[in-house]
Amino acid sequence: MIQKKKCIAMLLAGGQGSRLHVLTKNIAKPAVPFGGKYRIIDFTLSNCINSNISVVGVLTQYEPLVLNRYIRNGQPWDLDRLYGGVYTLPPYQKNGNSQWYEGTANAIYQNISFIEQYDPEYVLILSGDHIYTMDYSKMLSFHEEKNADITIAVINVSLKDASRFGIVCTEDGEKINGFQEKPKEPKSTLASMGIYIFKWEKLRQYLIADEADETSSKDFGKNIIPKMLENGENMYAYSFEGYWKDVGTIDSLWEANMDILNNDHLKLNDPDWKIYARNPIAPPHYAGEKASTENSIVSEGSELNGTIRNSVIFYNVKTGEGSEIGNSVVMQNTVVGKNAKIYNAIIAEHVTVQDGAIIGEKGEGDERKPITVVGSYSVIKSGEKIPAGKIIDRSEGDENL
Amino acid sequence: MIQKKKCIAMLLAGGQGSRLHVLTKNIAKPAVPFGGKYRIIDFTLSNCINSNISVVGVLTQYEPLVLNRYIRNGQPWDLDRLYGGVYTLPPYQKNGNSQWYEGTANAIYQNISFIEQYDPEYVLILSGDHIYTMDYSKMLSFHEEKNADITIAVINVSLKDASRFGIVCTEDGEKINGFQEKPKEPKSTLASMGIYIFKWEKLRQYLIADEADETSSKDFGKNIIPKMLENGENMYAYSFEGYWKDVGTIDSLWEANMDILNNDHLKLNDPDWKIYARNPIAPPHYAGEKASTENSIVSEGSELNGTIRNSVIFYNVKTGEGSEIGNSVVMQNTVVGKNAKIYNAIIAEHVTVQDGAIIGEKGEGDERKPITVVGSYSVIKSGEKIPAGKIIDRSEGDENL
Amino acid sequence: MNAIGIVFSNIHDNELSVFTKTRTFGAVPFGGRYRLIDFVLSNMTNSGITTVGVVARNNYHSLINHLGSGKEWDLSRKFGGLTIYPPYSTTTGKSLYNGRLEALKNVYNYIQRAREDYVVMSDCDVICNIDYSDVLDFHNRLEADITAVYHRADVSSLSSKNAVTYKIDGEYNIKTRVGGHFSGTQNLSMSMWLLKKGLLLEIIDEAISTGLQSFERDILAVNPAKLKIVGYNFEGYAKQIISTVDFHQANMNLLSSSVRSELFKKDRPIYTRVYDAMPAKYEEGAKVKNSLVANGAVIMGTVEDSVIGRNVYIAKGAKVRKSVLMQGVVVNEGSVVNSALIDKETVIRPRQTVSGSEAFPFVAPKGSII
Amino acid sequence: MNAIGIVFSNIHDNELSVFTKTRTFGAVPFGGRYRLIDFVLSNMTNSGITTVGVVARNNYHSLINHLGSGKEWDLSRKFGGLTIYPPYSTTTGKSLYNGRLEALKNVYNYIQRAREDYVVMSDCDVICNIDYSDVLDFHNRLEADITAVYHRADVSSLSSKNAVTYKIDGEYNIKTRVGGHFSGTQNLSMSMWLLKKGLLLEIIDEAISTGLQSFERDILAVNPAKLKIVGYNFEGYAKQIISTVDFHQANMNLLSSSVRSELFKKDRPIYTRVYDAMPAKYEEGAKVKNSLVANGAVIMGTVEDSVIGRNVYIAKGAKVRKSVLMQGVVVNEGSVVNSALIDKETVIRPRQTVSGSEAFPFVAPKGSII
Repeated sequence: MIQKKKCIAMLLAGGQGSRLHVLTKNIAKPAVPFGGKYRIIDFTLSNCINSNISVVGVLTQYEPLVLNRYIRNGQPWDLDRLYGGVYTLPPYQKNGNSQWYEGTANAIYQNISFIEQYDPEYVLILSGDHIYTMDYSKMLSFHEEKNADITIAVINVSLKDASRFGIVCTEDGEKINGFQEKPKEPKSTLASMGIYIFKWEKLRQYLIADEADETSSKDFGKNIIPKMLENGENMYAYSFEGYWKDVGTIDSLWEANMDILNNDHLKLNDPDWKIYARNPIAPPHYAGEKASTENSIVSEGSELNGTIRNSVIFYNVKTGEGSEIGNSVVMQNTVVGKNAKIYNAIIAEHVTVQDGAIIGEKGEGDERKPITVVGSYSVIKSGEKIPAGKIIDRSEGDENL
Repeated sequence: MIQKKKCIAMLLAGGQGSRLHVLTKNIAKPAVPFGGKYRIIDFTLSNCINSNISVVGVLTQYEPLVLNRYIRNGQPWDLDRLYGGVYTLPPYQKNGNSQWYEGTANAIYQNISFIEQYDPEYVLILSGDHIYTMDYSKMLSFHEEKNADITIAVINVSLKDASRFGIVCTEDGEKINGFQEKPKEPKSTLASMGIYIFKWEKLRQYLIADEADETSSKDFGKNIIPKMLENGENMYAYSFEGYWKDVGTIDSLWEANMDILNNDHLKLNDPDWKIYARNPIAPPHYAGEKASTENSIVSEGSELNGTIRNSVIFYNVKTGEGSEIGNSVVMQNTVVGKNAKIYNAIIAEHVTVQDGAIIGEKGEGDERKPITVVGSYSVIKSGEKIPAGKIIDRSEGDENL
Repeated sequence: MNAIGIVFSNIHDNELSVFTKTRTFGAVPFGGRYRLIDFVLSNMTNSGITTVGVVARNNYHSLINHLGSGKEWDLSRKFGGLTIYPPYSTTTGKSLYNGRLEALKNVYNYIQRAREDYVVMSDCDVICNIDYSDVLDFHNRLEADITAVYHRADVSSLSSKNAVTYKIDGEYNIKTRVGGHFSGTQNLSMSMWLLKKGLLLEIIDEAISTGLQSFERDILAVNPAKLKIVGYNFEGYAKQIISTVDFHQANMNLLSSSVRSELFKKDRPIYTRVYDAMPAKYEEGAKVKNSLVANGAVIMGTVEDSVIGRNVYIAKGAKVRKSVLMQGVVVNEGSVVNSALIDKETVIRPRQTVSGSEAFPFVAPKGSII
Repeated sequence: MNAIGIVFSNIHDNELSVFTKTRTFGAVPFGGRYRLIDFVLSNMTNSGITTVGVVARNNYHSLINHLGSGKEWDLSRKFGGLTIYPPYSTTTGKSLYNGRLEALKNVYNYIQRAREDYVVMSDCDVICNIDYSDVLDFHNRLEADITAVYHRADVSSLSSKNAVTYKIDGEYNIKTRVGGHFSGTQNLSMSMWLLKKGLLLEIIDEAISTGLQSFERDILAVNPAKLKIVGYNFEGYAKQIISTVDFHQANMNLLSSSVRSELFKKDRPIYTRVYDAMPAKYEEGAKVKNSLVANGAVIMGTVEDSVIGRNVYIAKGAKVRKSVLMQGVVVNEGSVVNSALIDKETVIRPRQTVSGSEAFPFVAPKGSII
């Protein structure tokens, strides 16, 4: 039996995220580890449940194995429900027809029947690759109040950054009268966050029309929204203030991790807006006799014996005596040998950094060095030196997954 | 964290099942309703958990939505586990590579990394379209005892039926020395049940070799097993005695339903071998003042007001006064109007049979009439007459799913 | 819905004592596949209440077994969900009127910790399908302190010394009448109340310091704090169970299709624990009329005007009329069962007759051999 | 594994009375993020036991909260799984030796219904990581009636009047010594027993009819039925907790990496309830040496040789040494905490000093303000 839901969420998690290089070699971008114990998608899923949205369809396509296993029944997010909860939605073969998702709009189009099970009035479209905390229920109230056909969440960016985003122009800060997809000359600094609330009835019409249009690239930003503007639909911008970061690049992923260390940015310990995750099963972390840790976060199961500054240490990480980790992210199950040094780097899961190896470069003062990345299951040999900005991948492929 | 499992099951549930016609128009064959409250896959999943196999990968491809929603977290089969449990495994895009499952062997090949998570010694290959109860743990003991590379479960069939099956030839009833895929001139009457236990190491080798072979159709029966025979691997047949039925055709699906009514065939109420299902939420069924029911099974939520003989009535079925249902299967949420008659038929879910309509023909005595089938969401109009053997589909497509 | 639920599972134990010897009132089987508590839990979950505390006093093993993690009521939640509250120390009193406030003391911290602003309290003695969010709307519209739910019912047939009725003025304000001998149609309490969490905590504090025991007698009827206490008239089907006669009637009422359609709504279903029984089997020669039959039942004999529970077996030639057979009852060949309430796993031997009347139904305790 | 588990959560309440005022022994926090019962439950689940009954006597609200549906121990099962058994009627005795048989009477039906052939019984007082399937193999190899698990330990430091030791002959047969004053290395009972279900039921029957109370004193020590009772010597890390001194030691032992690797095995992890705290935060100026730190902790001061629980806050200039700080403890600026056991949510005000010794650790009850 299916029950009516006022608003359900559809989370686009299918992209390959190729700008994250080795970090997304075997996993979908939303499954990339973040913040010491989380994965990127935890933020969006936690936002959903904290905003009282209890049906979430996660559209997967690229390397969904890790993501599927991570999400599973949705229990960590309290999304294992009798009605609704979280579902992963891969593409599938229909009677005489089978196709992969072609664009964001096509992905939703292919899941119309999933959505209609819940007979929703509104559909919230989300991405799985942003780090932020946001109360979607407030945006939904705004959407209802304005009787909008679509509400786009926007955030104010600097003029120089504006050309990287979909830019929304408004009459009065609210009513949308223009939209530019990654414009060279932005007319405004209100950037679309890729978060939309649609009246479902309206979205359904546009999806069907867009699907029939052979010239369309079947994308929300490129096709659906411009078309709605053209047709004069009732479109609103909902201004979001707070921390929001697209972590689609190595640099932005590193920055977002560093932002956790600054208490003013992203709060992970707000009791009223918890970020949920599938938790590892490990004892408290151990700080040894020779350990020295400051301005860092450390997860359970780790064993620290070296020096750590301004870093994010995931669970079950081991660091040897004399090792130094600075301005870096070290993901779960990685072992850092004695006297090894890691600066300005992202070290993925299950990496072995042997004794005395050096990864990345230490900047002087506030100098920012290019981020060095080591892919999962890589081994950095004893005494080896990996220069700043290098991206290393020495995994042996699938059998290590 | 992943823990080692001795034996895991991989259940092939991807086929379209086109010989079931309208019954599989929008759902995969294993999700077809059966036996008053079950779906076909319940039997295999229940066999797994009753045999103490707690990891089951379900390979889906064709119309998996209903199946996914049905299986979900596996709770009804006690397959929601911290380690293992049941997983649906659709095809997916890998780095620079994306393909649908091409054959049974290819489907397993594409999920090697799933299997290797559990580091199993043995892999049990199952189909999702058979009705039977079987203790796989006994077959596994046999397999271990014989130190076999592959054990094929076989059942004795009549010589005339043998050409419809993969036929296994043995030296002494156990050691396999020949295999014929649907032979015109069968050399034995031991039919493969499509249930295999492999040493995982061995299967892995063959899958990789088969994948590299461009001429192969990537099928267990056509390629893997003949190849193993050719190479003189240690192959055994495990004889199964008991009820087993491939329900891949309308006739066999109807027969299997009728077999439930005969207590000697399939036991659904064995307390030591329960068949689990996702249960509907409905009150006990109601038999009205004018109801008359014999030699039939009836599920909860139904309201009976007519005559029912030798039939399987699912849940939330309503039958009007003066109606007659004989030798038929009526699936959930179907409404049978006053004085409507249904004989020798399979009526799918959510069908409306209006007052006085007549579906199929009543046979005289033991005469068997061709089975009439009405697809889900069809409406049979008042007074309409559907002749025996006809297949009706009047659903209005996806929106009714 | 911005409320938590508190369910009293024991309050009416004395009123169905044959069935509550081995279980709490809330765990008494009903309607072929339910237990009495299923109705209040389903009502809460269907109203959007996601945090429910069940207060139990004794003999609640079968209640624990039945409820499990609360999964079937969608109350197996990471936040909130179902919690069973056994007593810190056992209270000895068992009468109707000294239970609720004492029980509430037990869950004081639980109520205090809740994030929700309102509390819906309910016993398990009323069979109905009610939307508590309507009660909350009503409560807020009237700016009430406490809203008590009642329905209009002819109380003549009730053993009225246990009945609580409300006298209502034009403004919905109620005066609670506890016990007393009323007849005819009255405003019968449905033992369901809605109030603000803070007010409930105050009432419990007061009860602790002054030794008050009964929510209805000491708080609602006396109204020492001059609260605005209003009555919400529930107009759907509701049936109170305060005796075995009521219990029999409440089961028989399920044979009415209008009662079933008011109780078992598609969008507000009644949940219960799942047992994986096969569909009911009618054998050759079965004759079943005007009856409810649960899954797992096997019927070879005659059944009329009855409620047949899960896995009941009725042999050839057996006749069952106007009776309620709970799970696993076996009626052997040639036996006759008439106007009876037969508890779980009872065996009626071949060619026996058990017979009661509507006014005095025959009652067999759990596991009897007759 | 062909066995069910029975866990006694209350037996040792008296031995940690400061911590068991508001909870059962099994629910006492341990090791920064665990409760004592986590070890026995994890051992059972890792041994392949899927049906576990937890017997509780009183104050088990926090136990119920902690265990929930048993999901974290993979014991939220459709068949079997975790069940908490409160008493039918409250027993009043609280001493060590009249608990287990009485508790077992309570779960007689539960044991009888189980499909498994063996029963593993355990208290919650031993910190270890043991595989009960090894015990079962041993039991079967020796064709024993009862196998009792022990480890070799120096009992001099234990408050030995509560210790149970075994004298063992060459054939592994044991003689149980209850209480008495032993010193030096002894065969110390780990309060874990394995036996056939049928035999256990017989023993309970006997206990009911003759009024026996203590499993160790009346059954194991006396052995009236001349059973073959053997001892299984567990050679891994095991630490008994029968006093606050042991409790302090057991926590301090976790700082040894060899103890951690024997307790927290990758393939046999210790499960516990999940709280979704963020990783521990080390602020500028934090100095932490030889300590365990749980998630959610925020550290600005100095910590040495300590176990720091979830969401503990240690302010600038505060110093914590050789102490166990349970969840949510706040140590304010400039305070010093030395050889102390600080229960949950206690606040140490600024510039206070609390100091104990290893022989007499300072103990602060839950929610104190110091």
